[in-house]
Amino acid sequence: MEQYFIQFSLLILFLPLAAFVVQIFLGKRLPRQGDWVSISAIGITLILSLIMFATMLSSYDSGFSKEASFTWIDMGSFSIQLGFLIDNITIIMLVVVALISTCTHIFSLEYMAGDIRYSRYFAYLGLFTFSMNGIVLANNLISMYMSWELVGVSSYLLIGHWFEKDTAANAGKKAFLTNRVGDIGFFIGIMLLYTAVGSFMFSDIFEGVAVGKISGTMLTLAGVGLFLGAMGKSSQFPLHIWLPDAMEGPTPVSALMHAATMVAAGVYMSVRVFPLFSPDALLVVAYVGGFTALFAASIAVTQTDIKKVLAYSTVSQLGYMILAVGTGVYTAAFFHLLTHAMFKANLFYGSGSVIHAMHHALHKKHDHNTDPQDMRNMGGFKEKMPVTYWTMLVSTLAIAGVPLFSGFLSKDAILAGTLAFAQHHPAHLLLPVFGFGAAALTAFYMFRLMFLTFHGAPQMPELIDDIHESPKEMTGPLVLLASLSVFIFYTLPYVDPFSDHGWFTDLVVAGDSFVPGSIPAREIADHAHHAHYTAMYTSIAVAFLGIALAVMVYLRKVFSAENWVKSFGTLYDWSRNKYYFDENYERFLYQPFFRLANKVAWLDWDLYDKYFINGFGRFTDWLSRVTGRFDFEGIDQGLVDGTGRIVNYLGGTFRKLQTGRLQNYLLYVTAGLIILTIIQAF
Amino acid sequence: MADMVFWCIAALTVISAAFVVLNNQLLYAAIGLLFTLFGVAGLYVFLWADFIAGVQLLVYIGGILVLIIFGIMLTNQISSVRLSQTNVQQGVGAVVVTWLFIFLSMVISKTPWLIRPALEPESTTAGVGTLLLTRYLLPFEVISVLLLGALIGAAVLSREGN
Amino acid sequence: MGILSLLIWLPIMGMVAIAFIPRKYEKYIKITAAVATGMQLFLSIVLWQRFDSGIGSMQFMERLEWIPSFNIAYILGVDGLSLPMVILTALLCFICVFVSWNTSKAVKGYFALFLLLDTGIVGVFLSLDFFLFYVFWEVMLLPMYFLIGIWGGPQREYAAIKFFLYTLFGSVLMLVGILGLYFSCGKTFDILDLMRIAPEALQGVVWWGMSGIKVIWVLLFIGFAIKVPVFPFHTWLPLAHVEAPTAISVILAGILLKLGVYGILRINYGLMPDGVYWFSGALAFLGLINVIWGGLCALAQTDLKKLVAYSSVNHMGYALIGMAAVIAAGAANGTNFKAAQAGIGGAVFQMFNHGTISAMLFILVGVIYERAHHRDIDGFGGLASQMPVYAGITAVAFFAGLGLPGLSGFISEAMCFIGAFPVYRGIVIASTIGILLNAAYFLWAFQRIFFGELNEKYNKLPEINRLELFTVVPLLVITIFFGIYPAPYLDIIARTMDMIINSVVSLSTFAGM
Amino acid sequence: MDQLTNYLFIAAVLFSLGVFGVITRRNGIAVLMGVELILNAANLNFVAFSRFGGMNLDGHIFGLIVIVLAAAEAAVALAIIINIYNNLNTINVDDASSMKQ
Repeated sequence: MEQYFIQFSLLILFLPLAAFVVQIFLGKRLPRQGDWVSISAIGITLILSLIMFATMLSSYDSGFSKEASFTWIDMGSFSIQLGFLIDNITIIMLVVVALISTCTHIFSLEYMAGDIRYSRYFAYLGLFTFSMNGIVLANNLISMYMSWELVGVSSYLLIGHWFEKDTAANAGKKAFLTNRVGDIGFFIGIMLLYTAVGSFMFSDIFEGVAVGKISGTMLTLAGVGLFLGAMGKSSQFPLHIWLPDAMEGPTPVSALMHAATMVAAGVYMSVRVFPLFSPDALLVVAYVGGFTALFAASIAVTQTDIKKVLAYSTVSQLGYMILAVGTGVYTAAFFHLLTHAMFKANLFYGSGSVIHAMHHALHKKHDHNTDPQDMRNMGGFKEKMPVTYWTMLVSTLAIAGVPLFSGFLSKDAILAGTLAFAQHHPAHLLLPVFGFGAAALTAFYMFRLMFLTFHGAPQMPELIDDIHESPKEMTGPLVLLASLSVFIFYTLPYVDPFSDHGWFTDLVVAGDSFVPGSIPAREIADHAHHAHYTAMYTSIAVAFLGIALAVMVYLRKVFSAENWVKSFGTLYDWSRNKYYFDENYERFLYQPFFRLANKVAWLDWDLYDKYFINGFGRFTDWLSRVTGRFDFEGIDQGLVDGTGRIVNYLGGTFRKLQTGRLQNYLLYVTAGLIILTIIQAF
Repeated sequence: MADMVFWCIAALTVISAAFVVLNNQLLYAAIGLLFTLFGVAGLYVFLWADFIAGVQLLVYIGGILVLIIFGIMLTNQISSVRLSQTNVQQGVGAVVVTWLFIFLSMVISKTPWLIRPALEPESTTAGVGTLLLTRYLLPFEVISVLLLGALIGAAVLSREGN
Repeated sequence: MGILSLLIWLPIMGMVAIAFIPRKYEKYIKITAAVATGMQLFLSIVLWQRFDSGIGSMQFMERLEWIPSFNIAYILGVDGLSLPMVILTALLCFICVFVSWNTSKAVKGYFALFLLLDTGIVGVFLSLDFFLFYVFWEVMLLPMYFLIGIWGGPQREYAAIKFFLYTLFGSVLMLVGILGLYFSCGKTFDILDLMRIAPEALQGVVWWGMSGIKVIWVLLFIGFAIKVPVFPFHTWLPLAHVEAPTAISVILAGILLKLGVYGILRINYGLMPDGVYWFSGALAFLGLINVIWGGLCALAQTDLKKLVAYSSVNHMGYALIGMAAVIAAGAANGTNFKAAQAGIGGAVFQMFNHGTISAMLFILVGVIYERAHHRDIDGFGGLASQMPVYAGITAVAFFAGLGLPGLSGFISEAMCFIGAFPVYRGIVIASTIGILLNAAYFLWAFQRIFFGELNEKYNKLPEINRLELFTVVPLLVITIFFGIYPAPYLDIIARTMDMIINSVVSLSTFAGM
Repeated sequence: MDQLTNYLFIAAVLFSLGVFGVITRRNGIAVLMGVELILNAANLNFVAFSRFGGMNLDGHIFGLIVIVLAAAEAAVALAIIINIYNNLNTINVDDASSMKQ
C-alpha cells in the first residue's frame, strides 16, 4: 500500500477543501444544507488515514519515510518546492485529525441543528481540516507556514461563528492577532534559516544545520523564532490569552481545534523541527512549557465556567508537551499529544453534552439569563446523563494520570524525561517542579469539575427534571473517544499498564538532533528510562493527592471551599481573574498602541499634511499675492496703463484723420507712397 | 502696319479708360470699359498671349461687364432721369494720381529691364493647360473652390427678402 | 500599426467615438467605453499569449521618427516588467467602466476623460523614449484632475488641486532629471540607448560639488516616489482616494501607484545602477516607514475608504523593501542571487497583487457607500447577516489585504521579506510588525462593520447586485489563482528581473566604492 | 510694339486712371469699374513680363487667376451693392456708413 501513500495524502488533503468549496457555494441549496457532503468527505479521509495507519502497523518499520515534492515557484535561482513528508508521526497525526474531525462532524449534526449558518459551519470545518492536514503533511517550512495561517483563519471564522455576540467576534479577532504575533516569529525564523541554508525543505535545513551553515546565536534565534510560532498556536505563556476566549465558539469546534488538533499544531511543529533546536533554544522551550503548565493549571483551579476550566486545562497540557520537547524527549511530547487529543476532545464533547442539556432545560423554562456553562448552576447530573458522566470520568482519570489510562503513560514519559533532564542539569530543578505541581493541580481541578457538575445536590433543582441525556449523534463520539483513553490501545502488542512500551514507542523513535554537540537521542532515552520509576511513583502520588483533595473539598465537604477562598484571598483573586493578564495587556499594550496609532494619524493628517504640506500652498499663495500686488500696482497700473494713456491721447489727436471714408484712405495711401518714394529718391 | 495697329489699339485703350473714370453717365462709362477691355485683349494678342486674350474676351466682356451693366440697370430706376453720379476730391485726386503716373513712368524708363530673347510665337493654350494641371494644380483647385464659394455667396447675398 | 500602438490608441479611438455620440444617448456612450476597453483587454491578452517569457529584453518593438532634430522618437516595447502592468491596466479599466456604469453626472465627459486616462497609463508603461514617457505621464495627470475635481466627493476641488500640485511637483523634478540625463548622455531620449550609455557617461559627472548620478537619481526618485507614494510624499493619497469616485479610486490605487514603482525599476534601476547601491539602504528604510506609518494610520481611521487608502501606503512599503533587496546579488553582499530574485520579483509581484486587491477593496467600499451613503466604520454593524455574500467577498478581500496564504498578497510580501532579509535584517524584522498591523486594522474594521447585532437602520440594505459582482469576481478569482499558483506570473517576469539584477550588479562600480 | 516699356507705359496709364476712379467716384459700381482697370493693368504687366522674359507661361497663369478673382470679386461686390441699394436705396459708398462708429 505504501506506494499509494502520496495519492492518499493528496485525497486526504483536498477532499475537505472540496467539501469547503461545495458548501460555500451550494451549501444552502443542498438537501439538509449539505452536511452529508462534509461528512462523506471527512469519512473518506478517515478511512484513508486508517488504511495508512494499518499499513504502518503491519509493516512496523520505525524508519519509514516517504517524500514527494513539486516546484511551486521557479524564477531560476529563487525557487520554492512544496511537498509531502509521510513518516510514522505524520500518519499518526493524520489519524488523530481525521478521527477527531469525523467525531466533531457527527457530534455537530445534533449540536448545531437548526443553526442559522449550518452549512457555513460545516464549510469552515472542511477548511480547517484541509489546513490542519496541510501542516501535518508539509515537508517544508513554507507550506507549513501557509497552512499554519490558514488554520488561524478557520479558527477565526469558527470562533466568530456566532458573530452577533460581540464577545465571539472579539474572541475570534483576538485569536487571530495573538497567533499572528507568534507567526511573525515563525516567519523570522524561516527567513533566518533560508538565508543561511537556501532552502525551505526540512531535510535540506537539517543537513545545513549539521554541516554548520547556521550555528550559534543565529541557530538559537531561528529556533526561538520557530518556537514563537508554536507558542502562538499552542497558546503558551504569554500568548495564552486567546485560547480561553476562543471558547466562545461552538463546543464541537472547541473540541476539535482548541483541544485536540489545532493547538497541538505548535507541538507537532516543534516535534518536526526538533533536530534543529540548539540547546539554548531548547532551554527556552522547556521553561516556557513548564511555566505554562503550572501557571494555566493554577488558573483552572478557580474557574467556574466549565469550558474555561477545560480551556486552561488544555493550555496546561500543551505546556506539558512543550516542556517535553524542551527537555529532549520529544517523542513523549508527541505521545501526549496523541493521548491528550482523545481524552481532551472527549471532555469537551462531554461538556458540550452538558451545556446542550442545560441549554434545552433553560430554554424550556424561558430562562435566558442563566449561564448554561456555569458549573455553579449544575450538580447532580450523574443519574440524568449516565453516558456523559461515565465517559467523562474515564477521560478525567486519563488526564489526571491514573494508571490503566492513556494519560498516565504519556504524562509519565514526559515527567520521566523532565526528571532525567534535571538530574543531569541540576540547575534546572524547577522544570520537574513545574511538571509535578501541574500534575497535582490537574488531578484536583478535573475532579472538582466532575464533582461540581455531576455529584452533590442540584444547584438549580427546578432544572433537573428537564436535564436529559443527549442523542446518539452526541454520545457515539463520547463512547468512542472514552474507550480510546484506555491504556491498552497504546501499549499493544504488550499489556503492561505501567510501561509506555508499545507500538507507539516502537514506531516513533527519537532521532538525533542535527545541532553539532547535542546529546544523542539514545542517551536521552537511557536517562529517561533510568528516571522512569521515580517519576512514575511520584506522579501517581501527586495525582492521588490531587484527587483526594478534590474528594474532600467538593464531595465529602470535609473542608469548606469558602474558607479556603478567604484564607488565600489575594492568590484566589489572581487565579480567579487569570492573573489580570487581559486587563494588563489592555492597559499596557493595546491601549498605548491605539493611542500611538491615533497620534500617528493625527501627526500625519492634522499636523504634517495640514501645516507642512499645505504650508507650501499657503506660502505660495502669499507669494502670489505679493507678486500680484506688485504686478498690478507697479507694472500694470504704472507701466502698462501709462503706455495706454499716452496712446489714448495720441489717438484722440489723430482720430481726426479718421473720416471713415475708404476713398480718403486710399488717397492717403497713394499720397504716402509717393512721398515715401520721393524721400527715397533724394 | 503692325506698329500702327498697335498704337491704334493702345490709344483706344487709354482713351476709353479715361472715359470710364471721367464720364458722369454710368452707362457710358460702362461702354467705355467695354472698349478698354477690348483694347487690352488686343494688346494680349500682340504679346502672343492668345489664350489669355480669349479669356479676356469671354470672361471680362462676356461676364463681368454684362454683370456690371446689370448692376447699373438694377440699381437705378430706368424712369429716373440720369444714370449719373458725382465725383469727389477730384482736384487732390488728380494731383496725386499724376504724381503716381510720373513716378511709375520714371521707374519704367530707368529700370534696366532684363529681356530674354523671345522664341517663335506659338499657341500658349497647350502650355497653359499643362501648367495648370501640373505645377499649379493646387492653386487651380483652390481658385475654383473660391470661385464657387463666391458665386454661391453672391447668390445668397442678392436673394430677395434677405 | 503594431499591437502596442493599438493598445495605446484604442481608448483614444473610443474617446473620439464618444465625442460624436450625442450627450443624451448615455447608454451608447457607456457601451462604447466598454467596447474600447474590452478590446484593449482582449489585445493585452493576445499580447500575453504571444509574449515569449524566455526572453528578458524588449519585445514587439515599434519605432518611428518623431522629432528627429532632438532625437525624440516614438519607441514602444514590452518586457516582463511592463507586460503584467499593461494587462492589469486593461483589466482594471475594463472593470472600472462597469463600476461607473451608474454614473449620471456628465456621462459623456466622464467616459471621454476616462479613456484618455487609460491611454496615458498604457502609454507610460509601453513607451521606451524618455520624452514620450514624460508626455504620457502628463497626459495621465490632466484627466485625473478633472475626474477627481468634477465627479468626486464633497471636498473634491481641494483633493484634485492637491493631487495635481503634488504630482506636478514630482513631474517637474522628473523633467529636470530627464534633461540632466539627456544632456550628459549624448543627447538621446531613447531609454534603451541610455541604458547602455548612462552608466558610463555619468561616471565622474559632478554638478555643484554633487555626484551627477546622485542628483539625477534623487530627482527622478522624488518624481516617482510621489506616485508610489513613499512616506513624506504620501499625503495626497488619502485625500484623493477618499474624494475620487469609486472607479477612479480603483485606477488610482490599482495602477497609478504602480507607475511609481515601475518608473523606479525601469529608469532609476535601468539607467543608474550605481545609484541603486548608494540608495538602497534608504529605500529599504523608507519602505519600513511606509509599512509602519501606513499601518498605524490605517488603524486609527474611522473612514473605511481612508483606511483602505492608508493600507496602500502600507502595502507599497513591502514593495520598496523588496526592491532594495536587489543589491544582495552584488559581490559586497555575498552574490546572493536568490535573494535578489526573490526581493525584486516579490516587489514586482506585489505591484500586481496590490493592484488587484486594492482595486477590489475600493470597489467593495463603493458598494457599501452606494447603499448606506456613508463610510463611517463605526456607523455600520452586523451587516454580515444582512448581506452575507457581500460580507464573504469582503472577507476574502480583507484577508488578501492582510497577506493570508492562499491569496496572492502573501506570496509577494513573503518574497519581498525573504529577499531583503540577508541585506537588511534589522529593517525586515522591524517591518514584520507591519504584518500584525495589517491584520489588526483589517480585522478590526471587519468586525465593526459586519459583526455584532445588526444595526436597525440597515435591515433593508440590499445585497450586492450582479453588476457589482461582475466587477469584483474577476479580481477575486485572480487573487485566489495567483495565491495558489503564482508560477505563470513569475515566469513572465523572471527573465526581465534577471536582466535588471545583472545590470545592477555588473554595471555598478559602486560596489567597490 | 516689340518693346517692353511700351506695354508698361500703357499699363501705368491704366493703373493711374483706375486709382483715380477709385479715389474719386462715389457710386459703388463706378468704384468697381476702377478696380477692374487696376486689375487689367496688373494683368497686362504679367503677360508682358511673360512675353519678354523668354515666353515663360507662369505669367499667363497668374493672369488667368487674376481674371478669375476679378470675376469672383465682381460677382460678390455687385451682390453687396444690390443689397445695399435694396436696404438704403442708394449706392453711394459714403452713405453706407451705418457700421461707422
